[in-house]
Amino acid sequence: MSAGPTDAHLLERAPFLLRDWLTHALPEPLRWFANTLIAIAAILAIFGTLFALLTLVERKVLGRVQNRPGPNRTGWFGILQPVADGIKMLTKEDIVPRAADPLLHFLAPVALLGFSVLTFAVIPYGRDLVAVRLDAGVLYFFAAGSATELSIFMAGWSSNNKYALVAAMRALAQLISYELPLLLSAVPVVLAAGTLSAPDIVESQGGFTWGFVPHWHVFTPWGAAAFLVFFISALSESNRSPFDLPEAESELIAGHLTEYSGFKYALFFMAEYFGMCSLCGMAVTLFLGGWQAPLAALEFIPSYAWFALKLCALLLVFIWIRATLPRLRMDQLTRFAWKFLVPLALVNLAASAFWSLSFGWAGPMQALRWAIGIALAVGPFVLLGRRLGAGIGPRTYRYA
Amino acid sequence: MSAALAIVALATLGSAAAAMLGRSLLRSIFMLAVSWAGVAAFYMWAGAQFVAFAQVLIYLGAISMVALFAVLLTRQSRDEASPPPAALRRAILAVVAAAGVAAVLLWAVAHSPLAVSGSLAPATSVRQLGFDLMGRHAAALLVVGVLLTIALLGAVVLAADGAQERPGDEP
Amino acid sequence: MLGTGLLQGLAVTARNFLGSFYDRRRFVTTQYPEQRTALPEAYRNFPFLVCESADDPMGTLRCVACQICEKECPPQCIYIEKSKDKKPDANGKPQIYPAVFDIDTAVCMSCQICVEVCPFDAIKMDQVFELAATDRFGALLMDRHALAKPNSYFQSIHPTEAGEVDSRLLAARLAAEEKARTAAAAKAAPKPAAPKPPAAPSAEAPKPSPPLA
Amino acid sequence: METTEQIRERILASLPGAQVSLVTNPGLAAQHSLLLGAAHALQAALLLRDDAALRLDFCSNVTGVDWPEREVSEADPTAPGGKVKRVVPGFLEVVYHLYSVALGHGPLVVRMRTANRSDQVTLPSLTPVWRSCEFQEREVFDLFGVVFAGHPDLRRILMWDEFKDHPMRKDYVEPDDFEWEPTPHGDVLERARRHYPAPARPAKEPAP
Amino acid sequence: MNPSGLPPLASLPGPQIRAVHDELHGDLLELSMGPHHPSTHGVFRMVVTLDGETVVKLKPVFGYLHRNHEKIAEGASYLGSMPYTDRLDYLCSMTNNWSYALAVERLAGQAVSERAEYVRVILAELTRLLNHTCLAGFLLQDGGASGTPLMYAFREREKILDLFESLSGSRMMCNYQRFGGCRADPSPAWLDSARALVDGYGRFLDEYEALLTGNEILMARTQGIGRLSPQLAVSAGVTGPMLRAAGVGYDIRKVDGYGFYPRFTFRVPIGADGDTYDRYMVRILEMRESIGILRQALRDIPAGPILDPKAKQRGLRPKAGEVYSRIEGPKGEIGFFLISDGGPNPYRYRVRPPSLINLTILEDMCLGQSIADSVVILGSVDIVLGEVDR
Repeated sequence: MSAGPTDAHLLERAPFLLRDWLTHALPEPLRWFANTLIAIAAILAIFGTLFALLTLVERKVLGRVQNRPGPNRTGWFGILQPVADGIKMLTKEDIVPRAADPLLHFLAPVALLGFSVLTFAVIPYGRDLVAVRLDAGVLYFFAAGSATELSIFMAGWSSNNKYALVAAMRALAQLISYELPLLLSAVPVVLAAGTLSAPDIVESQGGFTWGFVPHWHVFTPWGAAAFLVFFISALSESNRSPFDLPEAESELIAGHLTEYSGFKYALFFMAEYFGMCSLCGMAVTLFLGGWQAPLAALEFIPSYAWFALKLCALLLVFIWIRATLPRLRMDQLTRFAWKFLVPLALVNLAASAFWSLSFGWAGPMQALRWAIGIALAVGPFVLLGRRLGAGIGPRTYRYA
Repeated sequence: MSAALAIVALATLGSAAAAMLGRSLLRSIFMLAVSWAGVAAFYMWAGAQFVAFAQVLIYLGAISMVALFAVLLTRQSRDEASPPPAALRRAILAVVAAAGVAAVLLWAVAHSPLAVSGSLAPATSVRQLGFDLMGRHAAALLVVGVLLTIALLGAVVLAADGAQERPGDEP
Repeated sequence: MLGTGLLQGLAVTARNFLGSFYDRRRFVTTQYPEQRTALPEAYRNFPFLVCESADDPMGTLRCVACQICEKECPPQCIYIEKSKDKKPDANGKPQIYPAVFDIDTAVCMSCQICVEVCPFDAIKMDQVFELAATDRFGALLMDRHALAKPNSYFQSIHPTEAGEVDSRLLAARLAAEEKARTAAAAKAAPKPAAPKPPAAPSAEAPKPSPPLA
Repeated sequence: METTEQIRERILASLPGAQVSLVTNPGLAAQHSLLLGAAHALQAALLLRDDAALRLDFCSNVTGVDWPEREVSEADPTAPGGKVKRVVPGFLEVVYHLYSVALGHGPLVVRMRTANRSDQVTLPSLTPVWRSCEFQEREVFDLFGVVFAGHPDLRRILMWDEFKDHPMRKDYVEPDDFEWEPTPHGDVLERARRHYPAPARPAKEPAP
Repeated sequence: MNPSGLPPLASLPGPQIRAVHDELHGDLLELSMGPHHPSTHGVFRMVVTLDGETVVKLKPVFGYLHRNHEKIAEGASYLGSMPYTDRLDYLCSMTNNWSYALAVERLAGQAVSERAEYVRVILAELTRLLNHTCLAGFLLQDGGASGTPLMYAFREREKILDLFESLSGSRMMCNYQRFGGCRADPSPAWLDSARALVDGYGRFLDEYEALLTGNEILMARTQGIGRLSPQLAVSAGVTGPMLRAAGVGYDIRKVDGYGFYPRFTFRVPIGADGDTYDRYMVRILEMRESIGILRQALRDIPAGPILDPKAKQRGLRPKAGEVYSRIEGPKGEIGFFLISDGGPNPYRYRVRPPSLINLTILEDMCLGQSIADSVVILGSVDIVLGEVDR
């Protein structure tokens, strides 16, 4: 745990001052231990409340989109709704089907939540504000993320229910086929930043050109394409709207969650929201410049506030997409991944390599560089899109 | 031998044993996954973070999935294949085979020149790892790449045969 | 290009989201217990028996227990027992009245057939829909005491329909009195010398509708 | 579309052996119908569908009707009272309403009658001719008991498979599975009194 | 053993996952979707045999909402059955009433006043708008959109139901048509609010289509799914938008020309492929035609009596005889076959249920598709269980 920026103004150093004030009385070895405990407690507290608020915000935004107010009976503007849901989940009887496999049935939510919480360790929330400064942070993030698939299958298989089984098979196929574009879209960022450590990636996105355009990766042609692929894959990894096939209500009732009730059901939802938050956090870190301020003049606002703002913006886009789009079918979903996202990510890798190699070009060559960059990013998108959408299209109708 | 290492070792060996002795095939796969996680913990303890994360990503993320698919699609999971009665002759043969394998392994470990130094392995940074891979071991990396591509193509061809058998999958 | 349709859809939902904060058309929820939507005048729920005056409902029931509504009611939820004796109705003519008049609101589907077929305008549709009852057995069977409501209440919930009914009843009563007077005059006419019967006090001024109950 | 008589001639012309008789409809709608004998019904139906002038390719409605035995008194001068009681045997009837989507005309009403209401209740199924009869004939079988020979999947469609009787028949007696009803009234009151001799409803009426 | 050779579902052992061995593809999974299933539009059950995700066999099971509506009608008087027709297709009570009133009028030879015919056309077209808007909402709900299109559809439906409530007294159980006309005369204020609604509906449809019609995911989920050939559609007695989506331009409003429809100019949209997307689009285009009809009808509705007072409602005893009359309901041809023996209640009362007959070819459309598609196909057939089970 770093000592924190010494030169920045008070707000920036606030978290570190708070931590030091708490642990200054402890002897040396215990202090390190206390610091990590505080970091863990802080992350769990913040993201726990964010989860609670997110369930409420999601239902309020969905409501507003559908011309209705959303929950507003509990507390002022429905603010106590998460508390009500929590109590309901706690008091509900936890039914385990007789023919279920009790050990796996119990372990599934625990493993899912465990691995999805692990991913919070490497995300840089602010300047020097990262729980564990790992050299291979991004790889650690994806490793922890990929272990959650096992637990979803555990849940589906152990409930011994037809719907759960079909959903578990779907979940496996979906998560594997979208993990590849997720990683492939992160590789260009590592190539551009030259490091796998998340804080260094964010630092490499500092600085501005012409005073107001920040050096975020999303403002480069390959960055925009990679961000799009990463965002779509993140939607699918966290089982969110167009890709929420495992718990497709219309076909499989609640998919692999069918046989869960009570607090285990709540744990699954907490794991899903944690997964969503961590993927959005990594998207912000890789592409939207982590805790970097968008304008030089706005640097007085503390860095962790910028990270929180961007995270909430991405989460709102997640909810916005859930409010609008219908669900893809299983084979369309996997074909979309293998025939659209993976080729796009691979070509984008080449585009990013070209962008890094052509760093030295100046003057008119700069315009050529941008032209080639954009062509390499948009070209495959249009071509693959046309091939993917070959069979479908608007139709004209005649009248009898 | 720190306490943490002992616990990790015990967990790895225990889950590996449970995997082998387990009655339900699927539960043994989950036990196998736990033992792979134990191996990853070893790498972490040894300081090789990159390899540990790669181990988790590849083994826990992908190989266990392949094993699950394999078991489910070949219907072994359905009828619990009850093991044949443990005849004495079969037990002796098993012990002999196990002893032989153990002996060979122990010999190899004993004779390999391990510079067992007190300190941890030098913490190689990922950047250093990248230079080595692309520099000295570039050839090995290319060979492994080609090998994997061929394996992937083989898998696609095998899967493609399957598609013909059930036409009409393409909408 | 792939994705333009999705963006169009997202634009529509965004417009609805923002619209819901200022545009009345895009925020249509009325918070039921606190705010209530105005019920249209033609709204109908369970029937009720019309009685002339509020202070003596059982005495001034319009219903004459002709049991037409009991026969015509599709789910057969009305149960009438005629009274043995008679009592004078609004026009003074002695009429039978219903000793027992039960409507089982658990069975009634408020289809308003009974109102249509009633020749005496004795049963009309109410507008009360908050009828939840704790007692599952007796509370849903409404007897005539629970059903009887004054004509003024009928005018308050169905003004136009009540207006037509009252004018029709008034015309009928005037015609009846006219006929009664001519019959009385005819009976009196053969005795020319009989003193002209005191001018019928103009049919004791059409029954003033009782003050609003 | 030609009148029903012309269609009858057309059927008899190409199917000499078929019994096709005209059933007049006394109602104002004057939709007269053809009564087909069970023997040649299938061929007649195929003819109606494939004939160039008719092309009745759309069987809109299949209805079952139950005609139980009834006494008809007819004027019979020879009998003493001038009236004689004659018992008309009961039968089950299936009515098909046929339309033509190709030529846009219809309806032609076709009827088939079973021999009696007890054992000979078999009629040829017209599902091979018009696919729309599949579910409707299953419903007639379920509610009336007409067995359709040649139907691909003749099972009960609305009632559960173990149900024995046919509810739409005129002589169907409802099972007396009387459940306690909180507020019995009318004929339900009588059934309530049969099951619960005590007064079904607490006397709520105050003495008038 | 049911005819398909597989052991009947009930006899299979215990609640374990029943992998029914079949020589064709190895493990088949027999799944019972319904009667309590979120996307079967009511108590409708499909016994689906799955090979992985694709449907191998699909047997619909009905009867969960069967209350023998026709036996009740034989016991009740002609007027007494009118409120029960609301409960047939409880989304479109006005068209059910009209079809029944038309049948009894033809049976009893009862003339209908001109103003009543216009009001009936207006109410029928409003019901068509309401039903097709809800259909698009339910179809997207089955396709996975989390309720947004359905809520927009219900927002518009509420406006139409308010019109019905201020006219007939009840939103869904209108019981409004009588033999020879309608029960209550629409006031000028009511007609003005109807005109306002019809004018606003075009804008709502544009916004609704912007959200749905161009949506690539919806197109991918519905184009080429559940294809229905014109010959099979006609032979299976499919009627309504499903038949027109299959490419057969058969609309009873044009063919029979009942109820002053010949006076209005409107077109009948036809689909080309007969798949789920065509069924969705034909209904959207039909709504636009209905708006045209409504504008013409509301513009030149004549004054005059809504119901001639001499028409007998209560003690109606039509002469002995039978009649089959039909109208173009939103779900298809809804017809009534009445046999009268001169008595106060009908001797035989038969409803032609378009939902049940449109389900005849559900299995043909779903074979070979995935289970997610069979849900979307069922949604596009547009069934209401009150009418299917009667």
